[in-house]
Order: sequence, then structure tokens, then C-alpha cells
Amino acid sequence: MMKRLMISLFALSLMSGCGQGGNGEQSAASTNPQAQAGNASGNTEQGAQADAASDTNAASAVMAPDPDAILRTSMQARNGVGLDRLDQDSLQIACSNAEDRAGDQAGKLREAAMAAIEFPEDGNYLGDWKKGEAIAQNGRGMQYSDDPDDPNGGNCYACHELAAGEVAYGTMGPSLRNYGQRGQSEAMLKYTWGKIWNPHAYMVCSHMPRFGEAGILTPDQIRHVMALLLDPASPVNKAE
Amino acid sequence: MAGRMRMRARMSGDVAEVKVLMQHPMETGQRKDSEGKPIPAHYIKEVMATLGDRTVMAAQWGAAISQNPYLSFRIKDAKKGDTVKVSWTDNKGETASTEAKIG
Amino acid sequence: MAMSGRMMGGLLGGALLAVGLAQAQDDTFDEYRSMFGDDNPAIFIVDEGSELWTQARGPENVSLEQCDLGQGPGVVENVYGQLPRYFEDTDSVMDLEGRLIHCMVELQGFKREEIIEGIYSGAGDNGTEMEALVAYVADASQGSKVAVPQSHPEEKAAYKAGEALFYHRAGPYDFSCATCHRQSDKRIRLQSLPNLTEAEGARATYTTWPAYRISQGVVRTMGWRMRNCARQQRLPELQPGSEAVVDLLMYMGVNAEGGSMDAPGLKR
Amino acid sequence: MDAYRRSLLKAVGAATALAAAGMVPLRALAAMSRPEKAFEATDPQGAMTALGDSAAESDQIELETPDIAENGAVVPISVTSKLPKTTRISVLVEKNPNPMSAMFMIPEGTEPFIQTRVKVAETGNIYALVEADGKLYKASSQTKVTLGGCGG
Repeated sequence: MMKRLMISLFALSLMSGCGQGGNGEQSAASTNPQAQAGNASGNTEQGAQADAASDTNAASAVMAPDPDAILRTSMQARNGVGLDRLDQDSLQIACSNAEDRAGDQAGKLREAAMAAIEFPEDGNYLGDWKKGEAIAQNGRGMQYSDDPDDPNGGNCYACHELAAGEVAYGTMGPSLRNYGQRGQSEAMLKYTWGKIWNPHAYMVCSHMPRFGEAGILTPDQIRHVMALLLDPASPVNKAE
Repeated sequence: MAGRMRMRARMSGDVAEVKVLMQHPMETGQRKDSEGKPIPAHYIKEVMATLGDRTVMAAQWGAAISQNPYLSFRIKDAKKGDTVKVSWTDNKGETASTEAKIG
Repeated sequence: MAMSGRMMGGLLGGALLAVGLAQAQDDTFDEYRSMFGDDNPAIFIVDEGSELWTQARGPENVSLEQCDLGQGPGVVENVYGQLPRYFEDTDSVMDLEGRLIHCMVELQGFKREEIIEGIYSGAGDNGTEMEALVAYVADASQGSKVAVPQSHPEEKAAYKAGEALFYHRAGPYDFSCATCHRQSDKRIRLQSLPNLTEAEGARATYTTWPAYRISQGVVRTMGWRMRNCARQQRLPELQPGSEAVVDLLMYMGVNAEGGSMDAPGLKR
Repeated sequence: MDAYRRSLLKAVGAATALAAAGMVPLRALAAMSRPEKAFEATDPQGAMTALGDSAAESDQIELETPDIAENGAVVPISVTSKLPKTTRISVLVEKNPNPMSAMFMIPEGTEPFIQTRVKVAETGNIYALVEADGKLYKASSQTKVTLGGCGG
């Protein structure tokens, strides 16, 4: 049967990830992006002291498990979803820990995430909120049970409260009710777009998917989601 | 899958409380299986319950009763040890029945 | 700032000091679930499982009554809460489904690929044999205490591997098990999410799977449940009885220590 | 494996069904005529009129349904009638393709109480129609049906 897959000594720097912690995402309705960014960097110093305390002594760890290798023996490709899906990038490796911290790599990862955001060339950030609502409701996309020709959904309702009247919303992320009250300043458009494109630009090791960076949603789809959030006519910004 | 039934009948005060579970797909005819083939309508249409030779409940069902139907009813003037029998007939003419003594 | 310090984002980011609004609202569906009482159609599937257990089948035309689920050949009572565990004959840690597959191959002569091919029912299909067998074995453990062993070195290693897998982030959505299952009182849509990193959530989960899924009219096993989570992580298809399933189940089972088995459960 | 499985289970089911050959023949019970027109109606009003003249609202009918159902495939309901001489209880689900779901005959000596589980297509009303002393009464209750799960 399957012999346990072990590797003798595993580079522990990855395991002891710690550092720039998840900064509080202040309630959506009342923050402006500058304050947000300021907070994020302020945290790095606190993160640094925490690193030193939690570093485990490399010698004491004898056999560390290798989840990547275990998964590759435990899974099979189906409908075009192959083992390549298991390939981790540096962000995933850095964030794969109980603390959800990226340790000394946090700053580098955040800058890389911010730099790679592709803002709309024509400067047009807002699409059709009705299409945005459909994207937010659609939980499918990129699963081996999905039709690859169908557009991916955003599944925003999985984690966020959005439109008034939609009872079936999740509570993993903050409520986005009345997000439109933040207005449509250049800074707000850039922050909201960047947050959807790659949340790690603002909070490294966030559990929100990188909708733009990972190619889950197209720029057009993100424009529609932006409208759902910011268009005054959107049910997100309506009382009832 | 159809056929199995489970019934519990117990005195609760001076009334016999009967709970029945029936194994039946209760297909509406509008569903498809995992290969996408439509599943034909297949549901219980009539249910009968007797206490000894006295009819204590009769029902006419549509396909909107949930799969593996659950039914509960209460009988007056019944006592421990009496036998309750419940039986059903579906739209394909299949039948099943079960009986239990009131506990 | 209306709220300061680490708020919801902190929770989302999993910072240890999660101040936030942990609204411990009761579950939206408590009323709905309580109206089912204990009349669970899983009993029909348990009956089928008990018949399958004693029926001579497969190329060898023998029953499963010699299958050792950890408490000796043919012993079915109170085994579920002590799995996964290390098995001498295969020199590996195995979970219930992996063990049942092993017995169906070694004793009854079925081909492994055949068992795995149709192991879980699709939407709209009747239940499968594995689902019935697992329902039967789980039912026979009703009320017994969860005591997943950590005595053999391989069992300890499986727990460690399970914990590492639990926090492992991969796939286009960067999800790990922890994304959904490391916080309490959280939900995806209206689906409440047990926190599997601590006793309460792990017990509530480990002791109520397998479970009759009212929306599908079949009993769903933990192997099916994990395969479906991996599918929604946008990862490839997780195989029943595989090492990742065993390690993750070891992690959940040990965290669920002391819970009392109450399966098959009744779930959405 | 699955096909093999199905044939096995069918055999078991058929055996059980045949064993029931000795049960009371249902057709013989005259009181049991099936209101086909009600079951075929595709709107609640049509189903109700097929059951009898207009039903008056009554607070003597306790209709218990969950405020919100995690899944529309199985919605527990219970109906208790406090109207004297209750002889029939029917259950209708407003937004179902065929609202008429079930009719229960309540003979003398049986409590005017029924509990079962029905499919509810979408958020809407569930109606209990009670025939008591030859007249028709009704009560309704709203149940919200959500798409359970994580949306995947």
C-alpha cells in the first residue's frame, strides 16, 4: 500500500512563516484607501518582533510532512483539471501555514502583487451592475465539474453580504452593503479594482481569491462587479 | 429504490402516535440522472393505514411528497399491543406494506 | 475609523488576535433541522449495508465477514470512531473506506479500479454499495466514543501530515481547508462551517458523517465529502482511501477525541 | 459496479413488495376517490376550486412550516385542525408546478393531525385546506427556500 511519503529535512524557513499579519479590514463603509495602506505598513514592525519569538529551531524538526507530494499521489486529473493545479507559486508557499503570515517575504510579496495589478487601460472601471450581480451569484468556474466554455463566476455571495434582500450571503468577508457610499474617486476606483484583482496587494495571505491575477474573472467581468459595488443604482447601495 | 418501510407506533397519553418512513424515490418525472437521462415519474399515489380492521387513515399523494416519504398520524381509542398496518401503492402499481404493534 | 484594529479582515486573514464581530448567531437552519426529529431515511441504507456485509459476492464469492476494520476480523461494532489507524497487514494507516476497498479486493477479488469507478452515486442515481457499507458500519458505532489512535509512529506522522495538508494552499483560488474550516461561527452563503482545528467543531463533524443528504436522498461518506471540497478548491479529483484523505481524517479524528458517534447524520 | 448495484437492490425491493400481496385492496374503499383535477391543476386557485367551493380563512388550523428551508427538496410540515368534525386535510404548495401535494382522509377516531415532508420549488406559501362538517377552510404559511451549500 502507500508507504508514508516523507522527506528527511524540510527547509523550515517556510514552516515558521510569521510576520506581517492580516491587517484589520475596517468596516467597508467608512475607510479611505490611504488610511488602509498606511495601516498595512505600520503592521510590519509588529510582525517582525513576532517572527523572532516563533522561529522553531531547525535541528529539532526531524521528519516534516510534504503535503504537495502527498496530494500528488492522492489525486487524479479529471476533465482537464490536472496535477499542474497543485503547482504552488511563492505566495501560496509563503502563506501555507497556521498563522496566515508570510514572514520575512511579506513585504516583497505585497509589492509584487501591487505592481502586477493590470488597471483598465481606457480608465473605464465601471460596467453593468446587473451583470455584476449575476457574477456574484455564480459559484461555478474552473472546477472539473464545470463546462470549461462557460464563463467563471465570482461567487462573491459565498463570503460577502451585498445586495439588500439577498438572504443567502456568507460571513467570511466583511459586509459590502452600501459600498457605493465610498464614492468614485480615482483612489477608490483603484483600491477596489486592485483589491479584486489581487487582494494580497493590500493584505498578504488574504483568503480572498486573486480574481484578476489568477485569471478567474476577465477585466470586463471585474468592471461589472465594480458597478455592483459602486453604482448608486445597484441594489448593494439601496436600502431595500 | 423502493420497498423497505419502517414504522414506530407508541402510546402517548391516550393516543397512539404512528411514525412511518417509506423507501421510495418519489420521482416527479422532471429530473435527470448523472448521465443526463430523464428519470420517469415514479411516486406513491395512495397510502392506507388500518388498526385491526378499522381504517384509521387514507391518503392520496402527488409527486411533491419528498423522496423516502415520512408520515405521522395519531389514532384515538387504541391500546398497547394493537396492530397498526400501513401500505402504499405507486403509479407503477407496485405496493409495499408494514405492520407494527403499538408499544 | 468606525472600527479600529483587526476587524473582519483580520478574521479573514486569520491573524491570531481576531477581535472582530464574531457574531455567534445561531444557525439559520436550527428550526428547520429540528423538525426532522430522528426519523432519518438513512436507516434503509443501513439495512442495505448490513445485507451487503453478509452476502457472498465478487469473483471469490465470499462475504465481508472476515474483513478486519481494526477491532478484529468481522467486528463491526464501535470501529468507526477508532479510524483511521495503522494496519499491520498493509503496513500503512488506513481509513474506513480504504479498508473496505482493501477487503473487497483481497477477500472478494473485486478489481480496485472497478470499485473506485462507481464508488459514489451521482446526482439522481441510487445509492452505491460503498455508501451502504459505510452507513452500516457507522450505524454500528452509534454512541461509541471517538478515540482515533496516536500510538504507532505512522499514526503520529499521519496527524502531522494531516495538519500540514489542512493549511496547504494551492489551486487557482489559493484555498486551503483552513480557508473555510479554521474559524468558528462563520458560513459560506447560509452553510455554517465547523471549525475543525478545535474539539467542538471537529466532534460535531466527525461524529455525524456519513450522513443522509436530504437533497439527494443518499448517504454521503466522508470520502465523498472531502472529494467534493477538493473539487471546489479547483483541485484534481481526490481518490477514496488515498493518503491525503487518510491524513486529513486523522487530523480531524484526533481533534474530535471524546465526541460520541451519532452517524449516519441528517444533512442538507 | 453501479448497474450491478441497481439490479441487486431492485431484487431486494421487489421481494419486499411481493410479500405485501395480502394487504387490504385499496380500490375497494369508496371514500378514497382521488381528486384528479386538483392534482392536475397548475395554480393554487385552480387546485382549491377543484377541491370544493371557496375556502374561508381559519385560525383554527395550526400549520407549522419552517420559516427558512435549507433545501426545497424536503420541507417538514405539520397540520393540526381544531375545527370540529374535520374529515379531510389537504396540503398545497403555491409555487410548485402542481400545487396540490397531498390529501389525507381523517376517519372518525383519528386525530385531525398530519405530519409529512413536501417538496417546495421556490420561496412562497404553503396552504393547508381542511374540510370540516362539509365546509372548506384554509390557512397559509410562508417558507423561504434557499440554495444551500457553497454555490459550487
